[in-house]
Amino acid sequence: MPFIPHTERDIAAMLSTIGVADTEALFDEIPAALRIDGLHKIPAGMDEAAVTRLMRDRAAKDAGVVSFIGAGAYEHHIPAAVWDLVTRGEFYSAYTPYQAEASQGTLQVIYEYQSIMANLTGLDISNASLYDGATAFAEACLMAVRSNRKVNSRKILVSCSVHPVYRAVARHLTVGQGIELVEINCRDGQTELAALDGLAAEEFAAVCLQQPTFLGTLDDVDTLTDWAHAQQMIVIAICNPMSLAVLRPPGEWGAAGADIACGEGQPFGIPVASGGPYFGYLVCRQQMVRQMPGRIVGRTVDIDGKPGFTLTLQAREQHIRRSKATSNICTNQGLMVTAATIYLSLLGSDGLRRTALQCHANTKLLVEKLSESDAATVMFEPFFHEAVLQFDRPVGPLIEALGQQGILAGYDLSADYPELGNALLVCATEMRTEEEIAKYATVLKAVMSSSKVA
Amino acid sequence: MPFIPHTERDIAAMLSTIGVADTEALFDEIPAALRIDGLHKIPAGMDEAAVTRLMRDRAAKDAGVVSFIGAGAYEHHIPAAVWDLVTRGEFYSAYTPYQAEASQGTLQVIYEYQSIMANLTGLDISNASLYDGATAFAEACLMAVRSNRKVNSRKILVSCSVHPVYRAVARHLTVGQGIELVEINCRDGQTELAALDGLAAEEFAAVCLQQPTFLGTLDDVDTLTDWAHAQQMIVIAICNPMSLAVLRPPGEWGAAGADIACGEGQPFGIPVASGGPYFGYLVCRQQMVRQMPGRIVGRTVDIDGKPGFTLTLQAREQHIRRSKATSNICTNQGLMVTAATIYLSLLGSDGLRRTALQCHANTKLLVEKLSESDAATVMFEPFFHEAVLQFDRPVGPLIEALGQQGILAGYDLSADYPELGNALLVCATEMRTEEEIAKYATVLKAVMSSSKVA
Amino acid sequence: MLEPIIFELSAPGRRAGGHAPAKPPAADFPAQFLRREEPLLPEVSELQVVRHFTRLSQQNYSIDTQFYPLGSCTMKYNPRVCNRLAMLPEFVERHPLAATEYGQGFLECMYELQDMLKAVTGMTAISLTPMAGAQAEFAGVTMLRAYHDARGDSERREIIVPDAAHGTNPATASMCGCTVVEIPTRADGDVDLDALRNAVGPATAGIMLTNPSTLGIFERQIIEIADIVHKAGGLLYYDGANLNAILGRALPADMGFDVVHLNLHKTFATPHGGGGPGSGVVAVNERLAPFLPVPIVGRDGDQYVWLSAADRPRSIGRLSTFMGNAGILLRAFVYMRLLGADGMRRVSEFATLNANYLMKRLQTAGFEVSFAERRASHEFIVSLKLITNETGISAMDFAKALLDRGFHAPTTYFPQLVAECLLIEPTETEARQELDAFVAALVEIRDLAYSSPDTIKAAPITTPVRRLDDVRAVRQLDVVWQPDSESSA
Amino acid sequence: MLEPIIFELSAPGRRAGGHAPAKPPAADFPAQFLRREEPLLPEVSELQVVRHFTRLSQQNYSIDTQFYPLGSCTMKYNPRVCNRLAMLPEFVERHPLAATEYGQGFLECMYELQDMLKAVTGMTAISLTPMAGAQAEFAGVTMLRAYHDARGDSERREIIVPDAAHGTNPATASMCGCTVVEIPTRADGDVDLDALRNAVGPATAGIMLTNPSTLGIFERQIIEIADIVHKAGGLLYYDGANLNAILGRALPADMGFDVVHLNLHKTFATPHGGGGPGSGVVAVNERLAPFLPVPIVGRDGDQYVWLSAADRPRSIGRLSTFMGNAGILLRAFVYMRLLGADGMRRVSEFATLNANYLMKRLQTAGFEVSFAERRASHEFIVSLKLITNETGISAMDFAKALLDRGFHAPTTYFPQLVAECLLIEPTETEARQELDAFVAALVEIRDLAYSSPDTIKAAPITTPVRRLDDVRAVRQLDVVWQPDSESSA
Ligand SMILES: Cc1ncc(COP(=O)(O)O)c(C=O)c1O
Ligand SMILES: Cc1ncc(COP(=O)(O)O)c(C=O)c1O
Repeated sequence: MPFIPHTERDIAAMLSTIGVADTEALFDEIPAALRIDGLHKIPAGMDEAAVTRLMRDRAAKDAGVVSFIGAGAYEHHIPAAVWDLVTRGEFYSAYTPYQAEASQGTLQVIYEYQSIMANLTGLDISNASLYDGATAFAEACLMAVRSNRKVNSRKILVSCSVHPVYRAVARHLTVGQGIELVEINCRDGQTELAALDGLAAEEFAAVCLQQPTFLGTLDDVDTLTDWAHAQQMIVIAICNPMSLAVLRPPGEWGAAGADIACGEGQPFGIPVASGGPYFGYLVCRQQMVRQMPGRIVGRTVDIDGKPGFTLTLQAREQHIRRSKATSNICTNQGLMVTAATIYLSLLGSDGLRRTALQCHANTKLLVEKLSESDAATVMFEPFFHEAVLQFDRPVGPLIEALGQQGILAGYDLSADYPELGNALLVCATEMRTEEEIAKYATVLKAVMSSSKVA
Repeated sequence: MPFIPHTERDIAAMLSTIGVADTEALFDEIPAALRIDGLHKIPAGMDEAAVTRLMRDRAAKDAGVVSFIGAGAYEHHIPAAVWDLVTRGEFYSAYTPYQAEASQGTLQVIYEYQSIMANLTGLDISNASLYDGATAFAEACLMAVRSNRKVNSRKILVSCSVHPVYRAVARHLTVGQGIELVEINCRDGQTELAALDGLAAEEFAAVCLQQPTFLGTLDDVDTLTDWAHAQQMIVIAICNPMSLAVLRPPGEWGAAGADIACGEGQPFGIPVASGGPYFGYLVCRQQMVRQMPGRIVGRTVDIDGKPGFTLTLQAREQHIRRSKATSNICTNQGLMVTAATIYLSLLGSDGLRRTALQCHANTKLLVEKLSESDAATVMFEPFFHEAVLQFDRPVGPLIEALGQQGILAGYDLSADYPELGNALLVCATEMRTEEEIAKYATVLKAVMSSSKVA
Repeated sequence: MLEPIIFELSAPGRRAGGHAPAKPPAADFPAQFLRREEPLLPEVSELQVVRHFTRLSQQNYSIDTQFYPLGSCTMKYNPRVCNRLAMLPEFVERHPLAATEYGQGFLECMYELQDMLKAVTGMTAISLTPMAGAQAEFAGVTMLRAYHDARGDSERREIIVPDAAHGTNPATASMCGCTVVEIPTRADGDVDLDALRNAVGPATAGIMLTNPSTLGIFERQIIEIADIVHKAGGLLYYDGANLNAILGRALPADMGFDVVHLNLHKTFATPHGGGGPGSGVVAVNERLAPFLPVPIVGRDGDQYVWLSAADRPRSIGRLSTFMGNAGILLRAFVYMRLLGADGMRRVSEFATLNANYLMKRLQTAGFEVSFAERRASHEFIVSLKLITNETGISAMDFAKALLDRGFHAPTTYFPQLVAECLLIEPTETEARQELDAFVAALVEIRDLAYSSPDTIKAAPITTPVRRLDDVRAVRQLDVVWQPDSESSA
Repeated sequence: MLEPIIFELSAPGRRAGGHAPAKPPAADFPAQFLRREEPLLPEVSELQVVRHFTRLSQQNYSIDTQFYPLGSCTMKYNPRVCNRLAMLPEFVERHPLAATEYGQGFLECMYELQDMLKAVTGMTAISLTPMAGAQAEFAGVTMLRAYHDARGDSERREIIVPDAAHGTNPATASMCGCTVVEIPTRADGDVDLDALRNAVGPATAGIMLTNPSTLGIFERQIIEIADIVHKAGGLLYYDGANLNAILGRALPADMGFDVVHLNLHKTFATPHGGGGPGSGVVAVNERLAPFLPVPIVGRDGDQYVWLSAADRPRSIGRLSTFMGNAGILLRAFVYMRLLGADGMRRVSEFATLNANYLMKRLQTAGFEVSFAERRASHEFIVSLKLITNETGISAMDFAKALLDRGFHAPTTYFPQLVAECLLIEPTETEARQELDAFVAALVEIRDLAYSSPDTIKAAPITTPVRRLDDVRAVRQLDVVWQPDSESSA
């Protein structure tokens, strides 16, 4: 019996210890009307070889494309050591470190992760992860509303340059608590500073800025942060953490720095893998720590005075505070944080910086190559490692035609940003080779001249 | 610097401790005439991402064929757990367990392996592995000559049904010591009993029998063993260890059993992987143990009386006995033995038996399907999981034509066994599906009727 | 041996090398955007990384190294092949926004997973997107609200939970803007129906229940409960964290539940990963189907497609950036295909057998078992209150002493109803030998509690650290390494 | 905690399941061929297997967990990516007898590996087939014989080895049917040339040397040696186990060697695997080229092909069933491509820097270093003789006390020339911090040897077992588990 260790003899002995005739009897408290005799819609079990064949066949169907899509998930090189270590049984098959003495491995990894994230963002305190970038953003919004003692508002300003799905998810996750997200317009791929004046009349608990923006551009976060702080708002920064190797960290935005940083941890050693599991990171200023959702690991000493790690500030959490907890999160994305910590340890700040810069250079090259054709022009600059190209025709059919040649051309912006016209968001991380970039340009030219997409 | 942890500061401090100006100075004992300034024929280094791309491209070239070749290497299902465990750093990056107290993991695995192999073969003592099946056979021959106190001969009888490469390798590895291998003829895919009479006049130290034979058939090993023992020979058994789940173990051949068993361990959890690393197993009777080559692990107790494991009988080995050692082997195939032990633990005798029987059934099905065509007939029965098919035309072109359809048709016997005519050795392990077998038959028919191979 | 913090292994200027492009051009951004100082990241070699994290991993207890009977967490064996196959290169390299044409293999697995999960719950529609149980609870309660609101019944903002409920249940209700109404449990472990009748009313949005409950017993009056709540206009939410106990034996749909979440990281053996990731799929019956969160995998002819908000206008929307924890879903899919229908029924059969056997053995050994007259489901509670009173040795002390004996501790102090409790869940993948050894360890600890309590108070002594000062961890908050924090600890 | 032997975890009739076909037909062989009794194999669940072997692995010291300065073994970091890429499915699934058309990717790697290995040795022809150093030695010495025989010079059956040689050298000579002539080492560590001159003669087949030698120093007279041996009609065999020390600095070919073997599991970072597998490629100059063992990878137009005995009629033949340890060769190939020309020179640069630094630090700390006036190569010898005489604490005791301090011990009692020696090889992948910590540990042990020798004699105390009774292991040979051997141990 796969995974069941019981022998006939065990079963007999155990039943006799319990004092029942058979295992059926163990279910006798389930009302007879509810009992079923089997799972008839479930296929029969397979041996490991057969399942392996099945999955390899299916995986093979998804092969053979080169991706120039970013839009929140980025393909980076993941050193082989990362997942070799992450999937060691002791990390992979442990759970939340409730028994600290038997979980120092997990706890120390989280402590190291927290330290790295605080350093990267220029803020004080990181939690041990949330589900993904979008939910981390939602939690940041909730946290900001709870934390802002000066402005008693449930409204939050969000720039249109924030990832559209993040905005949607935050809306769905906060609406039950009566929180309202109000959008700030964008112009030229940036948060429109002129729009701020119209907003000063109302009170907002926080403002949310993404840097680099969803469109890959750079916002004037200094001005925005200072403006928001002047209005007593809390500033929430959403950053692709890879960019922080090069770009100014949220903790140094404007005069006082943003108050909360959050975002998607996936670029740090986690494969794009159809969208998950990734992890959301969340870092804040010291004074907000009691409003922080999620687990936090602290260093302390044991009874012999030896340093060690333990979950701390648990009084914020659902298993203690129940309906008054800072969040309902329980299971988080621990293993992903382990991957990120190992990834970051392997790269160091120099490696991270070089990776970020190579992504930037590759995207510049891509934009250059693609705009050789008159049909495409880059819309906004400077950009980090994503850029918006405007085409002289709808991008949907282009994407389809390129896909057939094995190229995933980018993310079609027409639904989220109709004002941009025929706009495509492209990305070339350090993984894209010059040949792949050249091929994209060549295939694009061919596709453009074919009648189908004209 | 990949894999080099030294910082500039480290280097400076270290050089100053040593008292030299630069690292070049550390090589000043190498005569100037010998010093070179670089490795000009070696390509520049690559980052991990680039090497990964390179290797994946190369691997992709070797994809897309289904193999019906056996001939000494067999594709079996390898549970995912096997290599996940084997490649754990603590197994993967340790070396020979010289420091027993710090190597109990490796040592206990070997002890468990030895125990399983002794049980499987029905003999007393297993070593910790040799390089592969062929070299294990060669060492068995050397050991037999050293062990046989009754017959003072350096000649060894070897059945023609022994793997031709094993015979060749054994010849190359023993000729320096003046050992001569004399072959016994085969008939009908079996060692020819009638040929024995002609051999009784001479003295031989040992006889070597393979079961199942290289041709997949079953030899009358009982009669052969008894005959050999009557002549005071040592009986060396070569067995595919997978077959021992079903077939009579060497320790029970004839009245007294074979004296030495050896062979290829690859079927136990090791991928076919272009031929290695595999491992050779070698098991013998208790009284020969001091002639055994290779490492042996024994159980003992520590100074507190706690049981533990250590390398034992090291006085046989090169690092102690030097030119008088039982063999020059030092590095063996430890990690492969680890894989085999885990594989066997996962399968158990029941799983091993079922695997062996399914291989047998699949090969029967294959033979049945292929001989539906009049052009192919099975030559010998019974067979284990390999069978010889005789064709009405040369098999070389057939193999080529089938290869082009993604089918590796089998092993062409014409070079090794010209007397068998147009003979092909085929194998279908438990990994071959009914569809694959059917496809082979269909493609074969199509190929046969095409002019190219007629 | 104390493992240094990775920063303590750093040397300024050391490069692991080989993992980043060698010579990228310099940053060409306007200065205002540029980082002024390098962030403090570890500067270590690849060997140091491998050694550090390998050694850290060895400091963990885990299913792969120890019996881990953590109640309510279903710490069963995570088959290695599930991980292997979910990590096939084509799966891990697939961009989430790749058009569905380039993901039919993946989507087919997801579609079939949806079907299988509907079959094990009896529900008619499902969304795979929630990334853990708690997020699925959020989805479920939000759907309850949406359902009532859609009927103009928008005063219904109360969520009833039994006092034994898992902390995420009340926390979720609050997150959804609902009020929590707690109802008591009867001495026999079932819900107090009178209290329930009193609790329901026009404000009732619904009730959240696990069945078997966190007390480890099957709620026998479930049909009456459904009736009471439904009659009052409320809906029933099934917290499926404990499905392992009844997999293939009973369907939440038949019990009257309107919405169900499942923790795939519990029942379906995906990794717990030191705290996650998990996956909390949410399944519903017809009346809630329109509200399911998106995306959902649909079928259009012979193509698998994503159903998004556009296709499902009444959806409560997206809860994740992409589709949730896809890789965890793949692992669960592989697991379910390995087990098949019979294998899944064996899960509940042997999880229940192990729990009842262990409960009986402990009872016979003189331990006080809560709800002893009831069948254990896949877990059960031991109360150490008497022992604590007599010896001063608490459930916490027992937990620590178990660590010294090579076992992870059961869940302690949950459910909060039972004083000095251990919630013990052996799962179906543990062998009888292991259970027997665990009984022996508990007996030994109890004997020592009486004969030599100090030795137990001193536990653990074999772990990398001994009992930690939790109070100091809060008071002298040290959650980020500082170049000088070494000395402070 | 004592880990049971896997058989002790067994329960009769238990099936891990899922790894074998469910219902194969019964055995249909004639009864005489059938096994009468089931073999005694473990009967354990998959979880038990994973747990058992995970726990066993944790009982090992390894490069991935400890500094492992085992002299002559080059225990450097094994990059994980080498393993990953060698295990790509297409590589692991390729049958060795598949026609070369279906292995061009693999063969291309092997062809380029041949070229790179020729470049690092300076030799002109190579065979990858030997499966370890010792087998390569066999190939080399056999080629020497074949060469002499081919010239009708068939009395040459003596192999000269220095007294410091590794045990495989004399053992190989014997295996090849040659006689071993040992020559002494001078006090300065170089070969005694007079003794060599006396040793060579018409029976001389050749000399086997490592350079740097097992004493950790470079043989400065290598050109004279080559001259003496060649003039006497003998050939030179280079045991390349120590190539790490001179990689990219000097070529064995230039030193006058006719045949060279390399231990890829040393210099080229393939795994040591708890004892193997390794790979011992053998490279030669023109005069020995015809004799190389087969197969060899050749090129025919744009196709890579196997060269076998038919193509190379004077070959000493095959030494393995297929082509040797292909997977290890792939790992070495990946490693070499990662490092490239510069990276390979860095190997010797930093291996040598580490060794000389460590040697100097130990010397300064008062340890007696052998050949102190010489440069260390990548390794060096510490003699503890004086300490042993004064305290009774031997090299073995130092080794065990190091284990307690989190270090694997250096090689002890080899080379046999130096009493109470430690042969210490730090390798290039260790950081200075690690070396400093190692010095501190040795100093601490030495201090205790004088102040409290019993504590050192008692070491190790932190390992899973303490010192083992090796004599008993031989006298009461227990090498196969018996159902009752439990009690006997
Ligand atoms: C009964 C119960 N409900 C809900 C949850 C929450 O699930 P998750 O941790 O996946 O958010 C858990 C598990 O922790 C649980 O045991
Ligand atoms: C100097 C020397 N020569 C030869 C060998 C033998 O190599 P192998 O163990 O690969 O057979 C070794 C290693 O053990 C060695 O150190």
